[in-house]
Amino acid sequence: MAHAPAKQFDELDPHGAAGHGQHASHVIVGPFTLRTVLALLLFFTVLTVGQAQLEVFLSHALDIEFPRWVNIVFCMGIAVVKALLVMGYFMQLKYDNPINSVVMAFTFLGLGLFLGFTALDLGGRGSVYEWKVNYQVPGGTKNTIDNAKKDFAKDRSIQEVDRIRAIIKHEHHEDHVVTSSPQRSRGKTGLSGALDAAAQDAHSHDTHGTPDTHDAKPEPAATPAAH
Amino acid sequence: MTTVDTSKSGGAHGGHGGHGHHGSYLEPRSSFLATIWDWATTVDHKKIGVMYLFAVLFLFFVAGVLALMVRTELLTPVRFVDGKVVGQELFSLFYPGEEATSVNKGNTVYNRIFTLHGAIMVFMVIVPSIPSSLGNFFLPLMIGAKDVAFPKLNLLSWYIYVIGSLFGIAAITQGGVETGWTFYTPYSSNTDFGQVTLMVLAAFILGFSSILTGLNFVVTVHKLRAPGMGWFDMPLFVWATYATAIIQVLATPVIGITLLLLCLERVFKIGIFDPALGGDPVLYQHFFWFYSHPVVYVMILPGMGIISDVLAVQSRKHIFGYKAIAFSSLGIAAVSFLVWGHHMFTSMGEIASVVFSGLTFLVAIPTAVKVFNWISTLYKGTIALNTPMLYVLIFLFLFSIGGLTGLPLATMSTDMHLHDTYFVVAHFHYVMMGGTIMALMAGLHHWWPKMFGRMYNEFGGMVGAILVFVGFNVTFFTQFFLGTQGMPRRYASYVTEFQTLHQISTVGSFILLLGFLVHLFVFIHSLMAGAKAPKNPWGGLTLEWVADSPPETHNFPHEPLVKNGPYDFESTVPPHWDPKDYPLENAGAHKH
Amino acid sequence: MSGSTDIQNFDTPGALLASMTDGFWHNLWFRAPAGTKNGEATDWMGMWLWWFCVAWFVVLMAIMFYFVIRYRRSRVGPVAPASSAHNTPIELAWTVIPSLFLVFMFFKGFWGYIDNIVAPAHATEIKVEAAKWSWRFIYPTGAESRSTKELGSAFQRVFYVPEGKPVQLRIKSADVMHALWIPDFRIKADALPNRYTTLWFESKPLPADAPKLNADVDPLIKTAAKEKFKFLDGVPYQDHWLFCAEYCGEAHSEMAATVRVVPADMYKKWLDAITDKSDLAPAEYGKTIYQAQCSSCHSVDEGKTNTGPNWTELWGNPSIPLAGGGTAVGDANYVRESVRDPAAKIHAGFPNSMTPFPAASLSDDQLEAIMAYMKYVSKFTTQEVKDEVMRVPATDAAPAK
Amino acid sequence: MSTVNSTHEHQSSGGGVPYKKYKHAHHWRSQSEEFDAVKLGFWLFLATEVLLFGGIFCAYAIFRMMHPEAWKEGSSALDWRWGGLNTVVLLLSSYTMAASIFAVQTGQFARAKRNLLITLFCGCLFVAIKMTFEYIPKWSGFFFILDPSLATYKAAAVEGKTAFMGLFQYVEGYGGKRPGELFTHPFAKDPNVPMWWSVYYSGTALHALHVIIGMILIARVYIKLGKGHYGPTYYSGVEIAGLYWHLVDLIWIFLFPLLYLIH
Repeated sequence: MAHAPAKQFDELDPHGAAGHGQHASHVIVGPFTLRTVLALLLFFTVLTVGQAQLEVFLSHALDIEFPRWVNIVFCMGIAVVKALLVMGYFMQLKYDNPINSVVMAFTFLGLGLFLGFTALDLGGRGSVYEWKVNYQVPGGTKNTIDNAKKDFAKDRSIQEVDRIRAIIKHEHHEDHVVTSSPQRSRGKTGLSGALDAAAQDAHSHDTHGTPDTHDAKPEPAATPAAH
Repeated sequence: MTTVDTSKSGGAHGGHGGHGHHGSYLEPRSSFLATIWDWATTVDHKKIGVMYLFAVLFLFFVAGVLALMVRTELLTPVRFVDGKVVGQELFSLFYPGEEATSVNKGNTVYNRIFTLHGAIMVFMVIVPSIPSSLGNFFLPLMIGAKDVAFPKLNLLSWYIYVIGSLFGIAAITQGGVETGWTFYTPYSSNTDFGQVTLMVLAAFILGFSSILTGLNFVVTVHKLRAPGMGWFDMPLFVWATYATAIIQVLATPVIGITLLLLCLERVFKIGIFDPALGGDPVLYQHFFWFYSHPVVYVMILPGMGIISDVLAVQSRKHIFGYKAIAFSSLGIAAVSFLVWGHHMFTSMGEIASVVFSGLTFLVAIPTAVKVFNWISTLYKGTIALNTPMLYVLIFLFLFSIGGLTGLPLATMSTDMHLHDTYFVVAHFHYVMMGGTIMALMAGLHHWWPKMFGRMYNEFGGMVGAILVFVGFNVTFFTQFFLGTQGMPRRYASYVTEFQTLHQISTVGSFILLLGFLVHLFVFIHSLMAGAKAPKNPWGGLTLEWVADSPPETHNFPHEPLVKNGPYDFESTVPPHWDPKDYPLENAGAHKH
Repeated sequence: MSGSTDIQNFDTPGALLASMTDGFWHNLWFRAPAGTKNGEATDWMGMWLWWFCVAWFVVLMAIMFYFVIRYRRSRVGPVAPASSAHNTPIELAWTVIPSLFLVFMFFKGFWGYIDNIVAPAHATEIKVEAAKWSWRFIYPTGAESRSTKELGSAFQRVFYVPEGKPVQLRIKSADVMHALWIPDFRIKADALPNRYTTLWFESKPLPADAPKLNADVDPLIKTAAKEKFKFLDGVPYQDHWLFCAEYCGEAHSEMAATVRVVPADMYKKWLDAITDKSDLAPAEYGKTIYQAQCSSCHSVDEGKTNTGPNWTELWGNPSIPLAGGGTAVGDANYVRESVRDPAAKIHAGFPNSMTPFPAASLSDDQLEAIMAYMKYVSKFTTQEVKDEVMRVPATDAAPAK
Repeated sequence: MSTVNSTHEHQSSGGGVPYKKYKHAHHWRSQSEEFDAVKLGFWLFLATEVLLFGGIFCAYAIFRMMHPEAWKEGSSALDWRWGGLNTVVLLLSSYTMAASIFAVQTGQFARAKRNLLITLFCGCLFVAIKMTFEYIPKWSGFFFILDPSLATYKAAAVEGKTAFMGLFQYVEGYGGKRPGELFTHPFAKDPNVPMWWSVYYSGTALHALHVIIGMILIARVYIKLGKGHYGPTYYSGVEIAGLYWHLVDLIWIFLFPLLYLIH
């Protein structure tokens, strides 16, 4: 450990930090830069929204399907760019003491590890609806979505239910997507709660469900008679 | 580390400090109330460190009592003898008015007790033990700073710690928790027994305290080192605390969100960890261990730092492989984020298990390097056989066992057999207690004169140390065999084949208690009637030995100027020492 | 461990270890010899690690204590003589050499783990269900054991398993997490509420001096109607503990059972005896459900393709091609998922047009029955397995002795 | 070292408005070192914030992987227009925050205050939009009467079923999109949709909480600025509040596409 600190030792700057931009935190970022950055951020926002809506439109109107990863990569890519802009200029990392950038870098590294390894495990296996068996499993809870259907259908006529469903559902553009693309499996028809059983009988215009091939198929009978 | 401050004081004796510009930090105020108020509102890192120390020691005692109850209960294998639960009398002391009329009711009491032992030990004792007490006290002293970077934040984190602990105590008294300190879902999210939510909140709050302390230390080390102290002139305790602080900052927020989600789970049944609603219970384990494995190193790294310093000072020898030790601290901190999966070999997918097993072996390397360095530091030193050194040797003995028994647990085929057994229990007690607590005892004796200005009784200390050593091994070494022979963890009763080993273990735990009582007596005696401590009783070179014993309020009269490394015993006369007591001529030149 | 001969099977460094892994040390470590071949491999690894640790520990401590005595201050004086503060070659050596050992441990442990979880194709599949706070073994014929034995502080179930035959355990939990551990077989796996985990074992031959069953060991022998279980009298057996190793609440420590190894033919007869003949065989029951609900889309005739995949190429199929790339294994987890949530994994070349069957419209028992039927029609399953699910009774009716 | 020295004595330079001198804490060598340390400390704190949200992001990713259909259905139930509007609002506020820092640095206190006020307003706007147009309708089915998307559901609106002095109109069959067991929306299809709402609510609520904390910080800065605590030579407080506010923005920059755009 023998060394001679005295030679380059400076009273006011004991760690020689001046060279490493320690005092750069006094840099003033002018309004022009800030406005440019804001403009860029808004532009990217428009861009990412546009991309998503374009996909919806194409699949909806022209039945053109992109694989799902396109959407994800695009959105996340733009998000990262925006994040870098905010951190670099608004948060002034670009002019700041590099140590702060290092801190952030390690943070995102840790986040990546966390996500990566967890996904490595949980992505590797299919989980099942074991706990949705019968109604009250010890410690378990009810199959909420089936109950929701039943409760709603309880004292309403099938036509009424059907009408409201038609109104409510119209917002969901993606639901209309009908495709055979393997990357994008179709929205499923409802589980066989009272509601859907009823809706089936009433020949509901279930436009967002699976096509007629399925409607033709008999709804699964209730549990077969115990032998 | 002789400090001749030429720049400001102009006095060659400036470094010797404490000629009464300020009194010692322990000096009472005018009235008793004023003193209390002064301590309650202090921003002095030393006072905060001392308050942490006593809080930690108190909770350590509480958790120890719980542990003894667990051991006592395990004296007998079968808990239900002719309509009466064995040991019920003992438990009624703890939860009065609760009749264990059935095996299960008896078990709940047992389950509560081991849960609280674990929760208190982990969240309230071992995690804050060294960083918040000794770290708070000595980190600024060792780098020659007047205080930590953010003194007010430091006080805040102390009060958050107090509040968190109070929540924990409340959970204990309001019916307790019986989920095990890991709060595994779906059991913890669905059990309607006890105060799980309260205990989870306690852990959540304590996490904040841990974050703030860590953040404070990182900035302190970066910005407040004394003039001339480069990164590689820092004492190794500072390095270790620095690495620890980084883990605290990066890992603790994840347990924060985990426990938050668990609370939401219990209150609103949002079901993120609940298979009934499409969640996944193993996801909770990932969340939990992403924090709780790194935190194992939060517990042990500062201990390693203490050992490095005490070892070097007590054998007056330049620590062997300074950089190796410093970097292995950072290495361990880094690897600790990659290995959490080895707590889940039996519940994870196969691929993940294999990957994690491979990564787990990595952590063995820097740990082994440290041990080798410590042992070779003894070579050609001059070893003082006093209590701190004795505890260092005990640490090396127990920690080696703890480390080596980690290997069968990282090896997947054997872990399949040993997972969740007493082997695991023994393993982590050898690391956590044989490692961290022994290091704490070493550091406590080593720095006791500096902290309180009084010497402790050397003989008493030695006796206590030996009792602790014996008791510890009798208690926990038997548990290795219990585990391999087939005894699962967290069992209130067991098949009769295991009775002998369990009884030996229980006897050991009481020897352990005896040892710690001796220490308690020694400390109290020292505070009451200990001899006045010199400024530098062991001949250490680091900056804390420059300050008074106990240090004055602002640590040093003026900012010290560092002229040489922390372990240059061969070339430096310790501060406040007469050169004739330390004849350097037979030391010769200091080689590198 | 049955003698050092077994050790020779492993590529061990030296017969010295063989002697060390036997006798006193092994008994201190593992209390009893491993009940399975894989268990022996684990034992070998365990003992290897034990001696590895002992060796390192002894060496380290010897050096440490030597230094402490040799360089004590009363002998050396106040100041230590000059010595080097680091030595790169040494430091490199003690970093690299241990790493090599670690690599060896990793691979050995890795293969041992794989051996313990990958069951041979013809293994008998026993479904294990853990619930607070007891174990259920559901045998291929749909039957359950009725025997009990006192273990710890309570009477616990006894599960019969065949000697020398591979048995696969398909484990699930009905409530919280549990873990199945059979110490003598050195295997353990968590029981999860939303996923099947599997283990397998093949017990070693019963020792010559194995105890014999009698009315005291298994009261069923005398109590059961029409002396149905008489044939068990005098049958050699070996008992192994089964513990819950994942904390699961109040009676966690009472959640135990006994695994009883008996000769394979006796096991078959016992299974026959506990099975309720008046009840449909699982595969038969499955067939009725198939005809009612599945036959419109799925065919069970070789080579015939319908709207859905053909069931003869489903169960036990190691690589089912999936739409959008990748393959799946035709196991219980896959079948369950495909029934409950068909869109999750789509068989290549088939439309995603199947209606999901929630528990409300197809209970778990019915699902199990369908799986049994899938086994029966699959071309990937052995005759033995088909017989079990169709309950072809035990061949030799001659009682033991 | 000129910078350091200049920060030692605080002249009332800049905008000509007088402001108090700042004396750095005794254990620092210079104000600039203290300032730098405070910044480092706060960045470390921001790191913990990022990792706190990391848990939510992780849950999102995992469950999207496990229940893709549920995620598709869930995200399609969100209206990107409100999300987009909120994004713009936050971006604007981030800009004004940065601008106010610039103003303080250059001693233009009036301008700084103006910008801080706009930032505060944007924060309130963000929370208001979230509550009125996202949380309340989805949770309870009550629409704000001025909500344009109400037109879509006119046919399903229940006459006379209103709340808050008729400010909110009930639409039948729309509400009940709640987390986990509270879920009561009748037209859901995938059984795991409740899980989506769990992630949505825990994520956005945690973020909204941070927005509110940020607003409190900014209000504090505004007041201290009025008392003349900050000036061209000392503005740590302003920068800290700014950093926190930008972090809030940063989180939303990721939450927005994840929740609204990815389908």
